[in-house]
Amino acid sequence: ATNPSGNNGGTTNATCSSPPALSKTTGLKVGFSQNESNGPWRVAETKSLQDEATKRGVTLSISDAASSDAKQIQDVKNFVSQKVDVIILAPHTEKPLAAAVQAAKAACIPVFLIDRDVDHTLAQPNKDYVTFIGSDFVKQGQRAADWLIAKTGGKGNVIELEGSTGASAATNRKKGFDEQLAAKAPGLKIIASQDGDFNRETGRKTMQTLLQAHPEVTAVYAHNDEMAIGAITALKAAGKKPGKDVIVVSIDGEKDALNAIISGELGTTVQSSPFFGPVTFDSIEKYGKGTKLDDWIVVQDQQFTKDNAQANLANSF
Amino acid sequence: MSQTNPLLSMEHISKAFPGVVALTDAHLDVLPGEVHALVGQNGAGKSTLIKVLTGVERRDSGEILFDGRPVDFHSPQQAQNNGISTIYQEINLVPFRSVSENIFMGREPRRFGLLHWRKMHQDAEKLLQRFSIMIDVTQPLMTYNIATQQMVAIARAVSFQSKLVVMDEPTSSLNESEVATLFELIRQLKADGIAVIFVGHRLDELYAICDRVTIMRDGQTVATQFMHAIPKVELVAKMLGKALGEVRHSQTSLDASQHDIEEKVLLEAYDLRRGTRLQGASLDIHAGEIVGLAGLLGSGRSEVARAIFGADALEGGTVMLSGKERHFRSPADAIRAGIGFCSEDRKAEGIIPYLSVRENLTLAALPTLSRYGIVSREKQQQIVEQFIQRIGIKTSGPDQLVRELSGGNQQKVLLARWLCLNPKLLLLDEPTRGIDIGARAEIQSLIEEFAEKGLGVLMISSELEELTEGSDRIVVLRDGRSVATLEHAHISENAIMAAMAQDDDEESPVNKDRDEVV
Amino acid sequence: MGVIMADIVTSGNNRRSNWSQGWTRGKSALQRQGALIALIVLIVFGSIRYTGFLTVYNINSVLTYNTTFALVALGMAFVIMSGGIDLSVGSVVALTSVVAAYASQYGLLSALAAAVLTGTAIGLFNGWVIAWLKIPPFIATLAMLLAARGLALFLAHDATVTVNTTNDFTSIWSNTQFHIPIPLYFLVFAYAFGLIVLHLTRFGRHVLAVGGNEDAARLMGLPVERIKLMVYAMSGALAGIAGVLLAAQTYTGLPKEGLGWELTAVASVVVGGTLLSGGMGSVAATLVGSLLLGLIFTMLNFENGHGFITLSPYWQAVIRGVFLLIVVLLQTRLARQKK
Amino acid sequence: MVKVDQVLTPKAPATRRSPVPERLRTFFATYPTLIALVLLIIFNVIVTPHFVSLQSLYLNLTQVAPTIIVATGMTLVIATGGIDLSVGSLMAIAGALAPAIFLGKFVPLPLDWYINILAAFVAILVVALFGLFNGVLITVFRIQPIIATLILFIAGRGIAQVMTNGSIQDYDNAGFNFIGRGSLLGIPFQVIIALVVVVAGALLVKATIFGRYVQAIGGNEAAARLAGIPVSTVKRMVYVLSGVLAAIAGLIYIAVNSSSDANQVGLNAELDAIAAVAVGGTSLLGGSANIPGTLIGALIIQLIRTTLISNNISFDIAQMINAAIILLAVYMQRRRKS
Ligand SMILES: Nc1ncnc2c1ncn2[C@@H]1O[C@H](COP(=O)(O)OP(=O)(O)OP(=O)(O)O)[C@@H](O)[C@H]1O
Ligand SMILES: Nc1ncnc2c1ncn2[C@@H]1O[C@H](COP(=O)(O)OP(=O)(O)OP(=O)(O)O)[C@@H](O)[C@H]1O
Ligand SMILES: [Mg+2]
Ligand SMILES: [Mg+2]
Repeated sequence: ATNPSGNNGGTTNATCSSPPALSKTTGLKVGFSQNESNGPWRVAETKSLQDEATKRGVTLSISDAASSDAKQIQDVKNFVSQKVDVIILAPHTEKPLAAAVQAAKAACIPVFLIDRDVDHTLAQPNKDYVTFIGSDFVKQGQRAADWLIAKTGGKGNVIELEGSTGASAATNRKKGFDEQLAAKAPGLKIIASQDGDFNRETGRKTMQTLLQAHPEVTAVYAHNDEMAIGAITALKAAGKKPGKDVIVVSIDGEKDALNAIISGELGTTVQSSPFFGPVTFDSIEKYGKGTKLDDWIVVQDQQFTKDNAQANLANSF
Repeated sequence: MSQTNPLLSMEHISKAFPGVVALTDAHLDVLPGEVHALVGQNGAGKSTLIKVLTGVERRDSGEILFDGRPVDFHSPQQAQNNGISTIYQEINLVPFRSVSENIFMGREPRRFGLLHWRKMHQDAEKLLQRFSIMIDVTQPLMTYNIATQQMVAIARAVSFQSKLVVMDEPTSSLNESEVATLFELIRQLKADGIAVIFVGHRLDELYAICDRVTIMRDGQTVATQFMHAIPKVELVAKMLGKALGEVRHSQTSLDASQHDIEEKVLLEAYDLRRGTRLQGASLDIHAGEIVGLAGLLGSGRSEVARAIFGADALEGGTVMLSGKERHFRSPADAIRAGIGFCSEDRKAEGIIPYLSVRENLTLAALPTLSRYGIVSREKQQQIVEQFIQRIGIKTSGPDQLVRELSGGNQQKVLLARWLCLNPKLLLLDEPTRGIDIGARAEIQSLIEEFAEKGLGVLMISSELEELTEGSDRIVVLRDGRSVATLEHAHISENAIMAAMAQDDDEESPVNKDRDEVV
Repeated sequence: MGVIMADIVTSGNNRRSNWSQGWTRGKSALQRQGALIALIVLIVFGSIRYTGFLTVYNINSVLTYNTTFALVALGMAFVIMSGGIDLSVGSVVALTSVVAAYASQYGLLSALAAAVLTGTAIGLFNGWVIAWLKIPPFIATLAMLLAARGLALFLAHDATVTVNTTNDFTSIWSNTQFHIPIPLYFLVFAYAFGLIVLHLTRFGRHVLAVGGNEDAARLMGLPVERIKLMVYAMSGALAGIAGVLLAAQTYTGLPKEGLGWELTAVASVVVGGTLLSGGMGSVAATLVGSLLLGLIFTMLNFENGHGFITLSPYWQAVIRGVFLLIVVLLQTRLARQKK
Repeated sequence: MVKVDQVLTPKAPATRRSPVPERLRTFFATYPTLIALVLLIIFNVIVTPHFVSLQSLYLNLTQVAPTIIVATGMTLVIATGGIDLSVGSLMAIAGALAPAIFLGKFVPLPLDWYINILAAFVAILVVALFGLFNGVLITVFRIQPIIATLILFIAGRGIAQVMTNGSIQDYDNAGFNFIGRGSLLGIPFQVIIALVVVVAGALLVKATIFGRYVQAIGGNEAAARLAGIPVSTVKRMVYVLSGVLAAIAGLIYIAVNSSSDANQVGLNAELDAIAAVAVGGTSLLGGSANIPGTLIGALIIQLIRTTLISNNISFDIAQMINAAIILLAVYMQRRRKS
């Protein structure tokens, strides 16, 4: 009974190649659906796409879903109404945005997913959408864990500050980190794990509170730099020395984090690059020329430590 | 009559509110088809007794027998279903809704399960015609004046075909003619064997319509008698709990409104105009003079007062205070100039229910009671206590919430709010509405007393008797215009009625009623 | 005699009622138009300025998308007319979408039933707390805003819940009947129902009475408590339907969706000219208000696509605020003028 | 049956207990909340590890200070029968403005103590104007408070984000951060500010004409106007005050983090504040203002939060418990509506 197009009686010819072909390569009209614009990471991502678009003379129209799946689907449908040539979609969550992908497909508009994938049971790459361009969140978690294990010799009490409950980045970064610890260093115990909502203030407050319940903490793992910086503020306020009494590790690689590494307060941050501009538009061009793209174009992330932080300040955000 | 069983008998009823004992061992019995008066000072417990009967308030102890069966109503609705319909003291209708909806609320006529609007409107019109009120029943109630609203409330209550109709001060906002129509109706009810409990403060009305009277004081029943068997003075004496002598004295002191009016004109208002409600009203008030303002409902009396006070903006005309022309943009201006105003609508425009008697009484005086914006508690307390005992406000203390006071006592607090400012000019819109005869005498002599000191008073009242007794001069309004001014000698109820109704017929409905009594 | 006198009073009253007929009727009518005018202006402007704006596809997508909001706003309208407010609707939509997602495996009808029942239950609880525990609606439903959200996250284990896409469940969103998307039928029927309830049933009038003067309503023998209970239940039920549509639209139960919907709904109702103080209100105008506030998002997207200027999401927020201001002002103006 | 001229033996007039005087009444209104607070503390002492420590006292007080400040303003607004949804956004505006000034975004300025004061002052002033905007919408254009303040609730944060382009303003300004991080005689400075605000607010309500007017307006606006109270002026002042206090809270907020994120500053502050006011026993119907109650209300809400986090209760359950406690607290001191 389901009409997978998820599109209400819209008059669109369902007969188009899957994934929909990209007719032209020049004078493209591209729609980019951002899911929210909170925090430096999203801002950097949007900026990167915008700059690249202007560089290549592509007209890019941006919509912001304000963290609402329903609105993001609608934003994509608005792009369909406007008959854009390509849609770049940064899904808010994995399953719901499959509907957006389907809507675009029904209108024969190729979709490029960036930074988060959609659920493959509902929409497949190289069929419903062209490809997914993004990092491997589980791997990021593992790398953070590996560094921490090496640094602490596999002993200590860890407090984990989770990203927004339900976000795939949060779930997978937790998965990667927790499993790695369990496997490689049972001596590193996670004594508390709480939602820090990916932002500095909540990170700080949560850390303060957890700190006062668990003074025995020796390490902090934050799912992003913002929360890590909040945690460092909390530690200092509690008279602890971040970097000495308590080791802090996190993910993202934003400028403040690198500065914190340089000043020795932050141990490491695994990069999760927001600079999708170049790679995305390269892929679009390739696809326009008829090249078949991989299902997942994995973004290669660096890792920043005391050794390379200074050097990389430039390509942080 | 005495062998017929009472329709209603309430025995040993007592009820206490937090901090106040409203009823202690009150009794009331009503015979089928009689009109039973319930009288008492403000705060005597009349309304409470009624609320206990109809299940609005739960009694602490006592029996209620209705139709021979002991009853204990948990809600007005239950009382209603058992044949007791009630008109409560404050008009309790829904202003936004149409007149007919208000009348049939809860039992709207339906067809195929859906409302039958046409029938509802027709029935409403028919019903109101019994009161010779012809208004557009599809209009929101709030578009009509308080009197009309009161009539609608009465119509609603009567339309229930109940065995007993309770009326708590139904006439307090009606004028003579409407009172007459109401009495006609009560007689019809009586003829149909329906009993009526009639709460009121206007003794003439009681004598005109009631068969028996129950007198209450301090939450107790002091006497139940045949209306005609008890002379006015004795009735009052029982109400107030005073010896006959005292009362006679206080009664006569009413008419002694002879005091010297100063030469200098305090207020001159020329040709006041505002929309359709005010079309050129003029009057002047000398210092120390009490000017009565008479007129039918809707004649614009309130509007005159409100306009002078700056509560409603004037569209035309001039207001001069002690010789200087003034344009009051807000009540605040007028108050600073020494004017006070008591609205006719105590509940909506007077009291601030959840503030204490103290705060309510001193509200307008606060600026004078404070330095650098800090209110002086002592001064406040001083004034409040002074006025509580001076005009006998029945309250458990300055800290009692004003909403807990009886209707009449709330009104006294509002008067005190202005008197404590000792203003030059006081505008009183129905100041004694719902105030018992004792308190009324006090208030009137109070007004007299302040007038002696040079206070000018504009007194709006629907009670001609009060106007004729109380005022030195009477201005009559019709359709927003001042149509007559009656000086001392010419002041008489008939003269006023003639002027305001533009009608030379000597006989007034009130006299008619009186004739039957005497 | 009395009659003669009364006739004079009467004539006064008639004059008065004619005189006043103007502002009471005209007022509410004009207030409705306030939103309507704005809506029409917006549509005309959009059709002229943007390509692809006035297309079947776009009209359908905008209407279906706003159906959920409109349903919630309808419930809110009744709550507000009764003199209350329901801040929990956003969370209830989220919760019911989760419930619907779980129930979707048993087919559309059972999912619909489950979600609507959940919404109704929540509404009944709100009503009970407000009517019997005498806790102000603002607080009672504020608490439910937190609780329902928590419950939604709890049931969904902090993640989204997949719906069954193999049976008829998602058809409630994606199918069409006579080329008209199913959700629009819900929209039309719900509002038709609302109109009838408000104007042709005792319940509707009693809601207005309770909102207009609760004490009076009680003394007139209306079952005030029960009326309130039903009003909040109705709001919950409608939020439940919205939840089902949401789940069908997104293939998931979304425990984090519906943030701030309560305020959008309140705004829609007020923009429609309903008094927040209760006792007066319009169902039809609520629909207009809700579409109006929904359309502004689409407009902003199209404006960005227009390529003339690119509005950052931040500017969009500012513009939405200003827009709300303009509409509300327009309305009070119109209301004032007549008065 | 009916005895004509029966005179019941008149009893002595009923003795009347005097009701609890006003002060006591407000105290009793506060009382159940006090109990709740004490219970919460006891619970924590027993259950929460390391609860009894200066550390945790400091932590709770500093975390709640901004809420207390905002809630005090909200109490007055609610007392006039209004509501202010815009406080969170106003916090964000103040938080975005101050750094922009002392970082010399508008005009290059030396980073000096008086510049900090200037920055704070200007930020507060500008936000005060936004508060006035609310007041004008409500008094001049007669827009219902929820909607009037909803406008800035939506647009206000947008304005702050536009000013900062949505990016986080990091700065290094120990002098300015003193309001958030510094302390006098061991007491955190922000806590001192909060206490000053509460005491001032309480006095305002208790002792001044303004306080009386606020409550009178909330109690019966028409009557207040006829009693010569400058209703519109008082209302505008209340919304300005609410704005000013929101601004102060916003400045503290950014000073604590030494950075300003327009997306985050004051998020949901309005809900916290309203909850604090309600839990504190001020009727949302207007007509009364119980500032001490609001203080306690804020403390309770803060304590619930810490209790739940430090006992590792997950967010979803926490929400439900939160709701339950708010309902309970309000239920314990609800006032019978007339
Ligand atoms: N809700 C209440 N709470 C506390 N006290 C009350 C309440 N209602 C009435 N009272 C008190 O009970 C007493 C009786 O009040 P009631 O209204 O019955 O007097 P009344 O005879 O109707 O006076 P009036 O003629 O002015 O209407 C008064 O002292 C009043 O203060
Ligand atoms: N058409 C109307 N629309 C709104 N209010 C009305 C209308 N007609 C009368 N009123 C209100 O009803 C009341 C009575 O009308 P008005 O004041 O003109 O007569 P009045 O002589 O003052 O009678 P009263 O002394 O009973 O007020 C007034 O307070 C007025 O505000
Ligand atoms: Mg009474
Ligand atoms: Mg009048």
